[in-house]
Amino acid sequence: MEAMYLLEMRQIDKQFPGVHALDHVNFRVRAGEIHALMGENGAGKSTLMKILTGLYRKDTGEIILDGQQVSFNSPLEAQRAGISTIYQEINLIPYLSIAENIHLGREPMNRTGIDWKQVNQRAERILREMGVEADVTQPLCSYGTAVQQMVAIARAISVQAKLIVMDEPTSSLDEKEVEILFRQMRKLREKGIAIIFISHRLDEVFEICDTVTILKDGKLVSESPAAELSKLELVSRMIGRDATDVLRRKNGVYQGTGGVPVLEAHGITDKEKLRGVSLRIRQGEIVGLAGLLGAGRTELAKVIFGDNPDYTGTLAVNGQEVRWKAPRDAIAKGFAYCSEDRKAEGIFSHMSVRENMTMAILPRIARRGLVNVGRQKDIVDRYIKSLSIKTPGQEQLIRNLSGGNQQKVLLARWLCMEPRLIILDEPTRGIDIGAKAEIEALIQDIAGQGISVLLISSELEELVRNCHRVIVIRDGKNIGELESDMLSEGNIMRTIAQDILQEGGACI
Amino acid sequence: MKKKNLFYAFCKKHGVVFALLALILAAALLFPEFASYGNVTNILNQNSMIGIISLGMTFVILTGGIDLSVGSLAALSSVLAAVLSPKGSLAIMILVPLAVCTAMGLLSGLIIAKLQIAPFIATLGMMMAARGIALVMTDGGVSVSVDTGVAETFRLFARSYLLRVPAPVWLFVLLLVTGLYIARRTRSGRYVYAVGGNEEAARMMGLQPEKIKIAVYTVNGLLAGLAGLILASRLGAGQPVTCDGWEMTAIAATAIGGTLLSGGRGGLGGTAIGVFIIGVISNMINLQGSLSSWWQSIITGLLLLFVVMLQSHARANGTGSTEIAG
Amino acid sequence: TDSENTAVPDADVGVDSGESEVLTVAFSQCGNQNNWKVVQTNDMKEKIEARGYQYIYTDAQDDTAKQMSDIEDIISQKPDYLIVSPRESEGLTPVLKSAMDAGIPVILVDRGINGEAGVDYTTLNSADLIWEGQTCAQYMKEQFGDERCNVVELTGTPGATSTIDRNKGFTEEIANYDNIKIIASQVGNFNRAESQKAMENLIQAYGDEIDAVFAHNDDNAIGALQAIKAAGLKPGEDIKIYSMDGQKDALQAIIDGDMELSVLCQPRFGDSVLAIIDQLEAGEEVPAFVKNEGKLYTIENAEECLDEAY
Amino acid sequence: MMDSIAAKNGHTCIDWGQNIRKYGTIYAFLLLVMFNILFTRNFASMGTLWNLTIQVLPTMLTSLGMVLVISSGGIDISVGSVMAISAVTSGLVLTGKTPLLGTDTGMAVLAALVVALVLGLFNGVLVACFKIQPIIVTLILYIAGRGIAQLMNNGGTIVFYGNTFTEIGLYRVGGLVPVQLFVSILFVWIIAFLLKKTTFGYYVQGIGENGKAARLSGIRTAQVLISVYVISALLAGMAGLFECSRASCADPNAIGQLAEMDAIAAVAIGGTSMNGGKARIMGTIFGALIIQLISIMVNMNNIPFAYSRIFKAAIIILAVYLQREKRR
Ligand SMILES: Nc1ncnc2c1ncn2[C@@H]1O[C@H](COP(=O)(O)OP(=O)(O)OP(=O)(O)O)[C@@H](O)[C@H]1O
Ligand SMILES: Nc1ncnc2c1ncn2[C@@H]1O[C@H](COP(=O)(O)OP(=O)(O)OP(=O)(O)O)[C@@H](O)[C@H]1O
Ligand SMILES: [Mg+2]
Ligand SMILES: [Mg+2]
Repeated sequence: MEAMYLLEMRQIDKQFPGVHALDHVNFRVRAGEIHALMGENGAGKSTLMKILTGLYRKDTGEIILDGQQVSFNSPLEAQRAGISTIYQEINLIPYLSIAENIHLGREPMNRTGIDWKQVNQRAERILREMGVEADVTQPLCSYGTAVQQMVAIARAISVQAKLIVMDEPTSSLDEKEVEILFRQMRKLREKGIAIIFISHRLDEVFEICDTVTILKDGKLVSESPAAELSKLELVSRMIGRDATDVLRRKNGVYQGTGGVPVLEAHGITDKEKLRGVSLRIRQGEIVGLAGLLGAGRTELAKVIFGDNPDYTGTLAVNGQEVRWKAPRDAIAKGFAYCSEDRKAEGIFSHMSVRENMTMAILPRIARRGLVNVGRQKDIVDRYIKSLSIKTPGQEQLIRNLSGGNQQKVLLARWLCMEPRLIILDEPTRGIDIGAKAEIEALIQDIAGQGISVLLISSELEELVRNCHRVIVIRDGKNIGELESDMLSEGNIMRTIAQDILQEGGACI
Repeated sequence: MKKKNLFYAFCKKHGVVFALLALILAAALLFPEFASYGNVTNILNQNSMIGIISLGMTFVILTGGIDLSVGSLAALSSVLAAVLSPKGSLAIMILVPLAVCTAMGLLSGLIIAKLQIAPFIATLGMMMAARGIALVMTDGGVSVSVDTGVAETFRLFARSYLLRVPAPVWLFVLLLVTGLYIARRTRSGRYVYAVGGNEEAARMMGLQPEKIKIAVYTVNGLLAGLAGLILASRLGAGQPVTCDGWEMTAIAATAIGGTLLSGGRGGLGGTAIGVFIIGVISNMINLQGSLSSWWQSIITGLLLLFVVMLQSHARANGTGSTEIAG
Repeated sequence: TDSENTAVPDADVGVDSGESEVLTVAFSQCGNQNNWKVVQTNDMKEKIEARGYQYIYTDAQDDTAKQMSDIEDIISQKPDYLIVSPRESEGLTPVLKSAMDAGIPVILVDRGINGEAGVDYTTLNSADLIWEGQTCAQYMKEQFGDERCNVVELTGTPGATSTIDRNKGFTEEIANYDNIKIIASQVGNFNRAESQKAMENLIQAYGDEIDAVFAHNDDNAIGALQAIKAAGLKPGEDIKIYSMDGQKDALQAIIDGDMELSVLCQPRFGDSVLAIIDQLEAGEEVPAFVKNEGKLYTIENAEECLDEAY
Repeated sequence: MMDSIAAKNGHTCIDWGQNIRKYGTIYAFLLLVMFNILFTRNFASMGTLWNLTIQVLPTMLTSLGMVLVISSGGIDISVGSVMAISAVTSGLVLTGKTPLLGTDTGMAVLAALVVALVLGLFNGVLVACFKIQPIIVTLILYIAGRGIAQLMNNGGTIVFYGNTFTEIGLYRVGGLVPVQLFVSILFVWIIAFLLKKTTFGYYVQGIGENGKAARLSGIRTAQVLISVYVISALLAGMAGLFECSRASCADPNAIGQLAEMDAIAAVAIGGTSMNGGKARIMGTIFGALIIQLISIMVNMNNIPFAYSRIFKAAIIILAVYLQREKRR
């Protein structure tokens, strides 16, 4: 009987000051299954996993692994017991090489010490299998989030584990990588390894998972085989009400006036990735940027936002040529940029939600450098409500919020600026389905108010659903542009594939 | 490691290497005595103590910490050696100070890792405490000479030569090579980098940052004790009030050598160069010989400024990173 | 024989000036952390350069280890004479011995080292710091007679020889007198501001019990004086101050009746050192110890001596 | 059952822990005061209070500057040298050694502060624009600055008796309350105001917390960092002025020795993270008070120097321990 479950967590309870994060939750996983853990932002998924891996101490409850009661005091102990983890926030060492990050803690040794040759070769092999092309001897921090995420995955699945915890591994991956990941996951399942999979992308869950456990507000809602659940039902259980309205899909056609484009970028070339990419956004238009991993989308966003002054090509705002020296110049012209790397480039982790949300708007709510705290609080209040950010209050430290809620605070930081153009780099990364719908609605809404949006997303579906026009880039060059009827996931994929084919042909 | 990586590492260190070469060139042109055997041996010999301390300091700083207690520990070690010398046993004179300094390093490490007190404060405390103990042992700061019974043999510790190179220099080179090996080829060495790079991540990856930090401060205590022994042997006496400010010199050497004070990046090679940059500057000032004390400080400051500017320039060109200082 | 040895390297180093007659004199100063030292350094430079000698100067920044390195660097430049103001009496003996072995006469100023004159160094030129401490005690006894005399001691930099010797001379001397005793001894660091603070706190703690201050130098004394005044006490009546150095400010305070005594400790060594060098050059024997005579500055002579103070 | 009781206890423990963490420095200070009232003779009197307020001022001022610097993610070990340079500058003016400036007290103060400002700019520009590690930049000024101070009067102490300038340092409002008290309050208020109420305060802490995110939020990081170092230097200059005004002399060798250590210790005792971020003013104030109170204790109880070091070390570590941040 007992042996049926590889892992059983019974009556797990966890309190944080002001938050009852887990309320006597039962959670169990069979060997050789892929088990989805679902729930809204702040439902307690990550907390449950952190308790499992010994990062947090539980208040009450017991954990039974392989028929034995266990209680881990550190991730090391959990690792030794065969639990391997990918945490929600990428937790790797920025200055160490990719290869080292994959092997840290279990480096192959030879007589004279660490066998670097083997470290690098193995890392290269693992990553190649996963379709990632990167120089494994380079420091991790010289790569973007997607590569980092793949490295974290590579690290987790290259150990001998019984159970692998994956807390939102796909949030910064695009379709191709997700497919690779799933292939790996299936292989692992065949070997009898259990996987706990957390994701906010429903399609993924239905594609890969066997069982689904749903949490809401720290309480267990249900556990059932994936096959017995419909999408609608799953979402309804997660949000605790009928979800028909959440699953709406719509794609508007650009209604705005033509006129001078709000932003026109021409022939942008930088020192690393960009090779003459061009782009035009009109007022109130939502333009999507699609491309494979490392296509240069983030780099382009940074040039547009003035974070990389080292480029050639021209930028024009409302027809006037500009040259930014720093992001604040772009901000002054009404630009906003919500970064894809929320930990490294977004949050001020020891500061409160209030301080985090208003960091960019301060000059506007201050007179002669004096912050008008009343107005500040009003704004924060308004956005906590309108984005339904789950926090005990404005003064909560942002690091104590769940990942998705942190993302919402960052979004609010820019939305409250009422920008002319907002660049959203993976804005729904780690955001639950309900909130995602809200954010998508919000994007439509702000576009309706005449704000232009540049949307970068790895979820093609999201682009198709929201954008008026999608620009496809590859290797820092435009390879296509899709609009209205032509705009579909299939067409985007086809554009990319064609380009790869052409190039491949040319090469041979 | 791949060739490319080594080259990359070399490029990043370029600035310091060039700065040292520039200083040496300038010194050799300005002062004919500079390149003499005697002077070169002096520089190597004099800086081997700071060098040894800086090696430990580099590991400490790589974990994102700092250790202010090294100067006091070295002084304490020299005092212990001298105070114990009447017992007539070289083994006691060497082992006890090393053991005491190691223990005090361990204590710093425990305070930092277990009580989670900022390294700056924990080691500031240790710095004051060690100095206090040295003063208490010597009746308020009276220096103690090494007992004549063992003085001659103990003197050899710092004053014997191998291939015309003094023993402390060999010791420094040996420790440097060992350190480089540990840093590059052993797990513990890599974990030091990992903890400094991102302690939280290191913990999540199953490392034990506490253990690594404790180890690093313990080793640093040991090395400070060793430097103190060399000093005692060179001076033939234990000195409770000496080595003031050595911690700053060691930190400066480490930072000049390109190790980030926030941890995670840098290495011993750069530190060794940093030590000799400071050493050559001090030697140049002595060879110049007519600068007043105040001009000595000012010129030292200006030369350091020159070195870091050169280095920061090289770094900016090397990686083009937009990271913010601090 | 010494001068023969030194003639060779001198020609060797020889800058473009053809004269190998010019002597090179090196001075290794241990630190410049207070006024007295600064005067010493300035005087040495002035007097030696006035002779037209080549002058090499190093500053050990109050660190014996650095002073040893400095001396090594000096030896490698092969000067004709080496003047050393040692940071401490222990520790420099080996390196000074090697200077002597290299044929460079070593003239110690200000403070001796643990070693033998003629072997480890040539001669020592200094004041007697123990005597200075004793003198303060004696003068105190003279003024207080058999009345109660509770002394507050403001010491110099911990570990400095001047601190240790002056304390030694004083405490040994007062052991002979029943009425004089030290009720508190705190660090003044040869620093006015620090002494001022320490004295403020001591007055707060001991109040009327304090009858006298034994300050390890004039800076300490003047710091204490300011604290006494600020506390509304009368220096000279409520609390008497005794110190050493012979600084102008101290003499002025004595004239004003704020202080009782400052024992001269001459910081200017230039002339006496040059006299020693002349003797050595002439091939004469020099005694192992050349004493700088101390002198008491009191209300009797402060006025007339004001100009000779520094 | 047992578990749930433990959980409840744990909960109250957390609250207590938080409380101590928040006010730990104050508790540590009060503990020290209590201890002294019981064991130190003549401690419980206004005289001690006035001594404390007078003597703490230089440490208070430098710590206030330091808390800004540290919360911006840097460190400033040059404060002692800056103190010395500005003290000597004022001394030179007062004694008429700078013929162009006259011997006016106001001019002396102004000149000293201008010099401090320039030194702060030096630090700030190197840190912000040349991206050199703060500890190295300020170490350079720490070394060279002491030399500059000595050079300015050829190493000698400048003495100036009986003028307005020295009277300021000794002035007692109503013949009783030292002027230092008001100066402390004024600057504490100014820095607290800057940190809590102005955009500048948000920016400083934001930069210390995450420089990259701060830049992307449109903050002029270089400008803010430069201001931080300038303010620190100005406060150090001010500290130097008060120190030398009270002692009626400017000693280039002695003024500000080890001031940087006291200031950093005060900030750390006060609970500000050495890695930058949230600045804790209240903690810093009490940190400075603790540091000075220890010196007073040592003096008043006639604790020998050697033991005083060990004693001071223990108290500092204890105070920091009381309000360290727990891991989970
Ligand atoms: N260290 C902490 N201190 C205080 N509160 C915390 C802490 N960690 C998490 N919480 C709170 O616990 C709740 C659960 O957070 P958790 O991170 O487990 O959510 P989640 O289900 O993973 O959400 P998401 O999908 O957004 O990642 C949230 O309300 C969060 O604010
Ligand atoms: N061959 C590669 N594969 C994947 N990433 C690479 C590759 N080469 C470089 N990179 C790094 O990946 C990062 C991603 O590039 P960039 O952010 O410009 O593109 P992106 O399309 O936004 O990618 P992402 O999906 O990671 O956001 C860059 O920092 C780049 O240095
Ligand atoms: Mg989560
Ligand atoms: Mg991207």
